[in-house]
Amino acid sequence: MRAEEILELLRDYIVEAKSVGERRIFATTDAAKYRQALRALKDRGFVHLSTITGVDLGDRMEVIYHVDCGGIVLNLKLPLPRESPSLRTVTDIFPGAVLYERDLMEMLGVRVEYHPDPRRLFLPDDWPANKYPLRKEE
Amino acid sequence: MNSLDFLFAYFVFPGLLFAGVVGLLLGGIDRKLTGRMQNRVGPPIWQEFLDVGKLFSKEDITPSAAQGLIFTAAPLVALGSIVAIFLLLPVNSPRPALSSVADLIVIIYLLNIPAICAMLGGYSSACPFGVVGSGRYIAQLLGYELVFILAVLAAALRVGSLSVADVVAYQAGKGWLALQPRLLPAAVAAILAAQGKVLRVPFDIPEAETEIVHGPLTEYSGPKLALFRIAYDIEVFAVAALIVALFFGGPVAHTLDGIYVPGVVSFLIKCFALVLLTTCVRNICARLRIDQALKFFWTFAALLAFISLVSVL
Amino acid sequence: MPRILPTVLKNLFRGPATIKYPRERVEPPERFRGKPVVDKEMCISCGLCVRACPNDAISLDENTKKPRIWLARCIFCGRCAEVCPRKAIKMTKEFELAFYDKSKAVSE
Amino acid sequence: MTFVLPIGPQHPALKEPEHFRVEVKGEEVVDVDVRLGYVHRGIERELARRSFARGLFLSQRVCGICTTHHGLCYCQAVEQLAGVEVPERAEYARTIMAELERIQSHLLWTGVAAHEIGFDTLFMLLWRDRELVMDLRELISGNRVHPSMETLGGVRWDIRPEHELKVERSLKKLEAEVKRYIDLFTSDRTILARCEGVGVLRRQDALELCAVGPTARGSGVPFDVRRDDPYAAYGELEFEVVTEEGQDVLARALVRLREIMESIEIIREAIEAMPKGALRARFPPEVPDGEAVARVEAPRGELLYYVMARGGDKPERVRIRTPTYANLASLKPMLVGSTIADVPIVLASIDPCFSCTDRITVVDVETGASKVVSKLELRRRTS
Repeated sequence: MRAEEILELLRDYIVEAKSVGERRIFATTDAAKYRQALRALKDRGFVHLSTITGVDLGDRMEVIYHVDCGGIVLNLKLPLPRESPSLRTVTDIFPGAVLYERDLMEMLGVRVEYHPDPRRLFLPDDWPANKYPLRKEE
Repeated sequence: MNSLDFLFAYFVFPGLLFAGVVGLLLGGIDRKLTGRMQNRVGPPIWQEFLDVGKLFSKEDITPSAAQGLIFTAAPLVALGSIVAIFLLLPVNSPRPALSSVADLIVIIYLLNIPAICAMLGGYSSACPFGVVGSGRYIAQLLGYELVFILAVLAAALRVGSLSVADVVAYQAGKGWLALQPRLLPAAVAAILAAQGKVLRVPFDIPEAETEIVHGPLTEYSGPKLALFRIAYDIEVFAVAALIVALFFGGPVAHTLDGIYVPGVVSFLIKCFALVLLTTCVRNICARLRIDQALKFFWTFAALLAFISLVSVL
Repeated sequence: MPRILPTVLKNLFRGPATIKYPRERVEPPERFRGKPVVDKEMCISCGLCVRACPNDAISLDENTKKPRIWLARCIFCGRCAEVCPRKAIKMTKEFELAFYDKSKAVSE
Repeated sequence: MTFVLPIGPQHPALKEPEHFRVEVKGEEVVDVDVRLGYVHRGIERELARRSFARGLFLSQRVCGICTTHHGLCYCQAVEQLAGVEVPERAEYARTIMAELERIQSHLLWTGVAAHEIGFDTLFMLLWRDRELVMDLRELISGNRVHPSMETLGGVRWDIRPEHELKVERSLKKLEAEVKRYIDLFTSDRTILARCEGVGVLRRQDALELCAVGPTARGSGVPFDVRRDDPYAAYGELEFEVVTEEGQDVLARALVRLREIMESIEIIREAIEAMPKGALRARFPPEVPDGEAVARVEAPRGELLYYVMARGGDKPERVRIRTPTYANLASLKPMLVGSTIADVPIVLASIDPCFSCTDRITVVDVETGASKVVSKLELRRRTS
């Protein structure tokens, strides 16, 4: 399962992609197609979602799904608007994502719809409601 | 048995002082041996005295949510009852300090009072770990008590009397009860039940440190905990003493190739051997779950005791 | 018969694996990274150690311009000893560094 | 009537503060909820404020037991960014230090597990043998807990022949002991009574919940970063991934013990095949714009670092996903249905390392300015 075959698999779900080194692929997708991309990966047998990373790039937000495809790490990047970032949960495809999405909601303020258990994970209970530590405040 | 003798017997010789010192010493030796078995230096033998001494100097705290009266009374009653047992046990001579017709039954009940006090202490301390610990303690008590009573009954039936003095006298004549084939299973069952009675691994489930902190004694600290610690150490000594008296001949003086061995010494040696056995057992196994412990007691150990009981009928 | 019984009984007669520290001591190995000590003569006050320290534990004295290492902040990583061009800072074998007074936790 | 038993944040079974709300009906566990954040140090924001050279020492302190793996993963991510090629001898030295760390971490865990099930003798003996490996780490790097041998571009010290001799001797002694422990874990009746069939994580659940490391391998999932995505010198070394089919606490324990034997073989192979050569490549102070993902197989499982930099000597964003974080979700299927007495040993069976998991950024915002909360203040806030 080389990098090209994975790119081929996701050809019509991703906007642009580049494979770095032997076992790393950075692909960008958009809000409409990211669930089909993850669904295609799951059907192909890649069940291990390593984690979900949230990055605040200043002008926009980026949510990255790191999926392990037989040793190759596919980093699926999903740009989101900075004002009210929101996306649908992927726990129906990758149940293991439940904690990562709570982490995302808590730290970056990305609203994840239909999340089974949207409570706080790390921050203390008396933490102010709409303050998100990983956002760029400047 | 006028009151002065009684006071002396209760507070000094077979009672508080003697039993306390020997109990704490046995506890210290047990900890030192455990250390050496685990390939480490281990505390000095008198460590128990230091611990208890330090605990007495600590502040006496009663949790506000606890029922103060029961919480404070539990350790006192536990210590009082366990010391009372030594009046009934033959320590230096075949005749114990206080002797009556059926003192074996009195001993069995007195031996249970410290356990019940620990449970009362646990429930009265209103701490979740205390409550769960006491619940487990009751379950385990039902387990080992059945086996212990069957074993003791087998010995008593063999001798034909419920008085410890008679049992010791019988053994003086006919040799140790444990060596008789019909009563060997009862002796083994009694030792297994003792492992449960003195809460040693694999049966220290009520005080499982990693699950419920210290079980019933979680909220105890300072002098109250010191009393419980002394009561616990004396209880280990008392259980060993009872099994020695019933199955291993009790304090019988005999001469070993010319040297005259007084009753007390042989009694202490045998008790020490039994405690050594429990130390060894506690260092070679893991702690069982409460349901496994009950299954063990009610099937394996109870069967052993029952076999010798039936064979003796 | 439990497999651990022979081990446990053997341990009874073997010496303990532990020693009675602090009465008996074990000599740390040669590369041990203990308290960093500054050799004032060798030091040319270049300040490389101040920049290299990951935890900003080293500061140059105002007038003597020699490094002063605040042991409460030092993580004993050995970077200062590594980058010092004159090898003026050395990691000694001393590791008993408890202090009652925080201001004394300094290696001049 | 269910009764909520609070376990943690202060509890003898948990070596680190985390809080489990365990709902029980009598002795049977009905539901488990985990609550983290007690050792929350905001390491990721700190890493964004520190240069790569300094950040390396902070990344090593995310966890006290797998420091080499965190440092190694951070180094590899930054080296990928800077496009620096690490010399061959350094790759082998890194592999040896990583495997030594795996051995001491597994010995530590097995000792703690033995203590959880009340087998204190085994706990003491296991931790005595662990000292063999800790002394090796101290001999080679000068510090037994934080060797911090790896640095950007290679390693800081060399493993000299006389060190290799001592390593060989200690490993031979350790191998004999671990063989005995494996034999014990498969035969001792009381250990089997407490570990067999307890905390079952079905293979399907392990795959669904993306479990990693021995937790997954104990349920038959052969996922190991050292073989799938080789780093350091693992590409050139033969070793086989240890898996067990038991899916319970005992299987996870056996995976870890057998992995120790495997690690001993890897170290021996690495010492033999270690080429001569430089220890470090030159590392530029500035790093070009870009992003990198590095993965290592930490003792608890796959550890992932994502580093994104926009030029300069500081990373823009660092994401650390530790193995315990991935395994937390698998705790629920293991625990529901077991009894209170099993809770500590099942919790321990995923070898949780919570100081790893709580490291996301916190910024004090009440004062408006984005002042980063000092560690002390942070602890006050979260205690």
